[in-house]
Amino acid sequence: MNPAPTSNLPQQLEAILFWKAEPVTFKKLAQLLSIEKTDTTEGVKVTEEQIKTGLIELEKTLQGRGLSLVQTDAEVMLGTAKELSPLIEKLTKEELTRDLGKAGLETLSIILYQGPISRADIDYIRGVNSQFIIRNLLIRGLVERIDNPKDARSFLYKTTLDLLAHLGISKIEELPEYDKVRADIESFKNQQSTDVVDKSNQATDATIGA
Amino acid sequence: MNPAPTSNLPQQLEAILFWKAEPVTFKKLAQLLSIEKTDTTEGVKVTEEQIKTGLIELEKTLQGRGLSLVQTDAEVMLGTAKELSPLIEKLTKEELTRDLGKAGLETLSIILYQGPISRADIDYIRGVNSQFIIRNLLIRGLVERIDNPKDARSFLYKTTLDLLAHLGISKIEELPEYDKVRADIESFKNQQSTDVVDKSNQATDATIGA
Amino acid sequence: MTNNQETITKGQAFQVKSQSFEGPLDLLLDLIEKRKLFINDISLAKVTDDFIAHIQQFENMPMGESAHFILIASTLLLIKSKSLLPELNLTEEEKGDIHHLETRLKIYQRIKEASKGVQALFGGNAIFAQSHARPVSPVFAPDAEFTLEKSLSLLKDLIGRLPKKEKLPQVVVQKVISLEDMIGTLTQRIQGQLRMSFKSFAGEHKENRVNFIVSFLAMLELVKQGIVHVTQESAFSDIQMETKEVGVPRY
Repeated sequence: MNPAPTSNLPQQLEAILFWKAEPVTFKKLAQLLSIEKTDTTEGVKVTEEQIKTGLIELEKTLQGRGLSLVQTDAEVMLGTAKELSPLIEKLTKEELTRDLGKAGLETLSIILYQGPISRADIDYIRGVNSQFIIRNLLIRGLVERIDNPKDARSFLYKTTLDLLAHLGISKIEELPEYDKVRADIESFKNQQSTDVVDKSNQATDATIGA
Repeated sequence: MNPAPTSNLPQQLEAILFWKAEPVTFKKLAQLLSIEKTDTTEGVKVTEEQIKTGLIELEKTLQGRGLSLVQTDAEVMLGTAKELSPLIEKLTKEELTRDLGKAGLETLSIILYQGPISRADIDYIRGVNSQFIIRNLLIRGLVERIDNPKDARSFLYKTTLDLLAHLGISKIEELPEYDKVRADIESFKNQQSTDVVDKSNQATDATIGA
Repeated sequence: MTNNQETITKGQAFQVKSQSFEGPLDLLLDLIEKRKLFINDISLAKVTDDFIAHIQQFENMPMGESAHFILIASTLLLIKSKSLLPELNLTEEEKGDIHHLETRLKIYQRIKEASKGVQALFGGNAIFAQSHARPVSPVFAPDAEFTLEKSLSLLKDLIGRLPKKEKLPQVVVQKVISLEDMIGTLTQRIQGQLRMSFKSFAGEHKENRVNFIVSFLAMLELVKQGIVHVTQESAFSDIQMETKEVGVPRY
C-alpha cells in the first residue's frame, strides 16, 4: 500500500520533519521510512545514505520558500528561512504581548485551581477544545507540562512558580475560595459520570494534532 | 530593512504558518505582515485580499510536496499532504478516530453542509435534542461555536480547520456534492414557502387500506 | 396492491423493533425508505400506522425523547385523517405542520445521504497539523488582566454555565398536553364527517371504508393513552438542556 519510499522521499522527509518540528537523526528517519517485511509484502530498507540524498533534494525544492533545513552531521530539522528572521522576531514578540483573551484567561484559571490537570479534563470542563490555547500559555511561561503518571501518552498541566509569585501567593491553597471552587467542579464531574451521557469524548488526546 | 511584503508574500505566509503551528485568521496575517509607518520608514499596509492572493500562490508551490494548506473563508493552517497520511499516522502512535457514532455523524454532516447553523436549526432537522452531541463535537475540536449575529442570546456552530484536516480536504467545497447538497436543501426550503398547501386531490390516492 | 403492501409492512415493522433510531425523523424516514416511497403526504399517510405501532412500544423511553416522537405522531395523524376523509377541513396551522414535516424529512434525508460521504472521508487520509512535540523556550509573559479576582470570577461564570439537569422545556410539555385535546377534537371531527359522508359513500366500498375509519379512530384513542402516559411522567422526569438555548425548539 505504501508507495516505494525512494520515489517520493523528499516529500516524505518534509512531512515527517514538519510534523516532528524538532531535530530528528538520520538514523531515526531511515528507520521511520523503512517498511518491515511481512508474510504478504516485501519489506523496504532505507539507508542513512538515501536519507542524506533525499535531504539534498528536499533542500533544492525549499529554495526561495519560507522554510529551510537546519542540519548537523547527524540530525536535521525543518525551520523558517533565515532571511525571514525579522518577521519571526516580530511574531514572537506579538505572541508574548497580546491579550490572552477570554478563552486564555479561562483556561489559565482552570489550570490554576485544578492543576495538575490533563487537557481532556480542561476541555471537558470548558466544553470546548483547548489545544491551541494551552500552547500559548506554555510559550508564555504561565503553565508547564509534566508527565501524566496514569497515562504515558498524555501530559498534565500546572501553573509555573513564576505565575504564582506574580500573583503573590506561595501555595495553591491560598487561592480565594479554593475549596468551594474545587468542590463545585468536582460535583459536576461526578454528576456527569453517573449520567448516561456519552463520555467517549474524554479521549480527546487521541484526536487530531494532539 | 524588510523586503516589500508583496514580493515574497507566499514565503512569508509559509513561514508564519509553520511557526504558529495553529490556524491563523486572514485578518491576523494581514496585521502581522503590515509594517507601521515610522519617522524614518514608509509603512506598508497589507490587505486581507492580498493575503488570499498570496495563499493561492503558496498553494501552487505546495503542489506535489509534503505539505498542504487547509482553509476556511476566514482562517488557514499548514499541515501534511493527505497522500502521506498513512506515514504520519504511523508516527503518531495514536489511532485516528474514525468512528463518530450515528448521532455524531448526522450532526457533523448538518454543520458541514449547512453551517454556520444554530442549535435550534440542528434540532429541527434531526427532530431530537442535539445538546450533548454538539458538546461532544465541541470538546473534540471538530466544530466551534460563534456568536449568532442575528440573536445575541444564541450561538451558531461551524466547521473547524481540524475537522477539514481530519477529513483530508483543504476546503469545505471539496466535500462530496457540497454545492449540490446545499442547493437541494435550499430548494426544499423554498418549495415549502411557495407551494400551495391544498393537495387534497392527490391525497385521495391514499384512502382506504393505505 | 394495497393488500400486498400491508403484508410487507407488517413483516418489516417486526424487524424494525430491534433497531435503534436517532429520533422520530430517523424512524419515519426508515419506514418510508423501506417501502421505497418518495416523501409526500401520500407516503406519510401510508406509514402512519407503522409509526404509531412503534411508539406504542416506547414505554421505557425517556420522557424527553418520547415527547418528540409524539409530536411527530400528531402531524402524521392529521395527514392520515385527511387521506381517509378528504372532506375534512384542516386549519392553516395544521396545513403548515404537514408541510413543515415534509420539508424536514426531505432535508434530513439529503443530509443522511451526504453523511455517507463524510463517514468515508473521516479519518481516512487525514491532514496532520504539527505535533505539539516542538520544544518551547518559555519567556515569562503574564497578562496584566489575569488577577486572582479575575480568575475567581471567570471560574464562577464557568461553573454557572456547566450543563445542568433541567426540566423538559415548557414549550414541549405544553405542546404534548395540547396534543391530547387535539386528538380529542380530531376524533370528534372525524366522527362528525363520517356521519355526514356516510350516505355519500359508494355502495361497493362502503363497508370497507367505514371499518377502516373505525379502526383508525381506535388508533387515535391509543395515541391519546400514550400522551397521557407521557404527560404524567413529565411531572417527575428531567432531561438535560443547554442553558443558553432553552425554549427555542421549532416544530
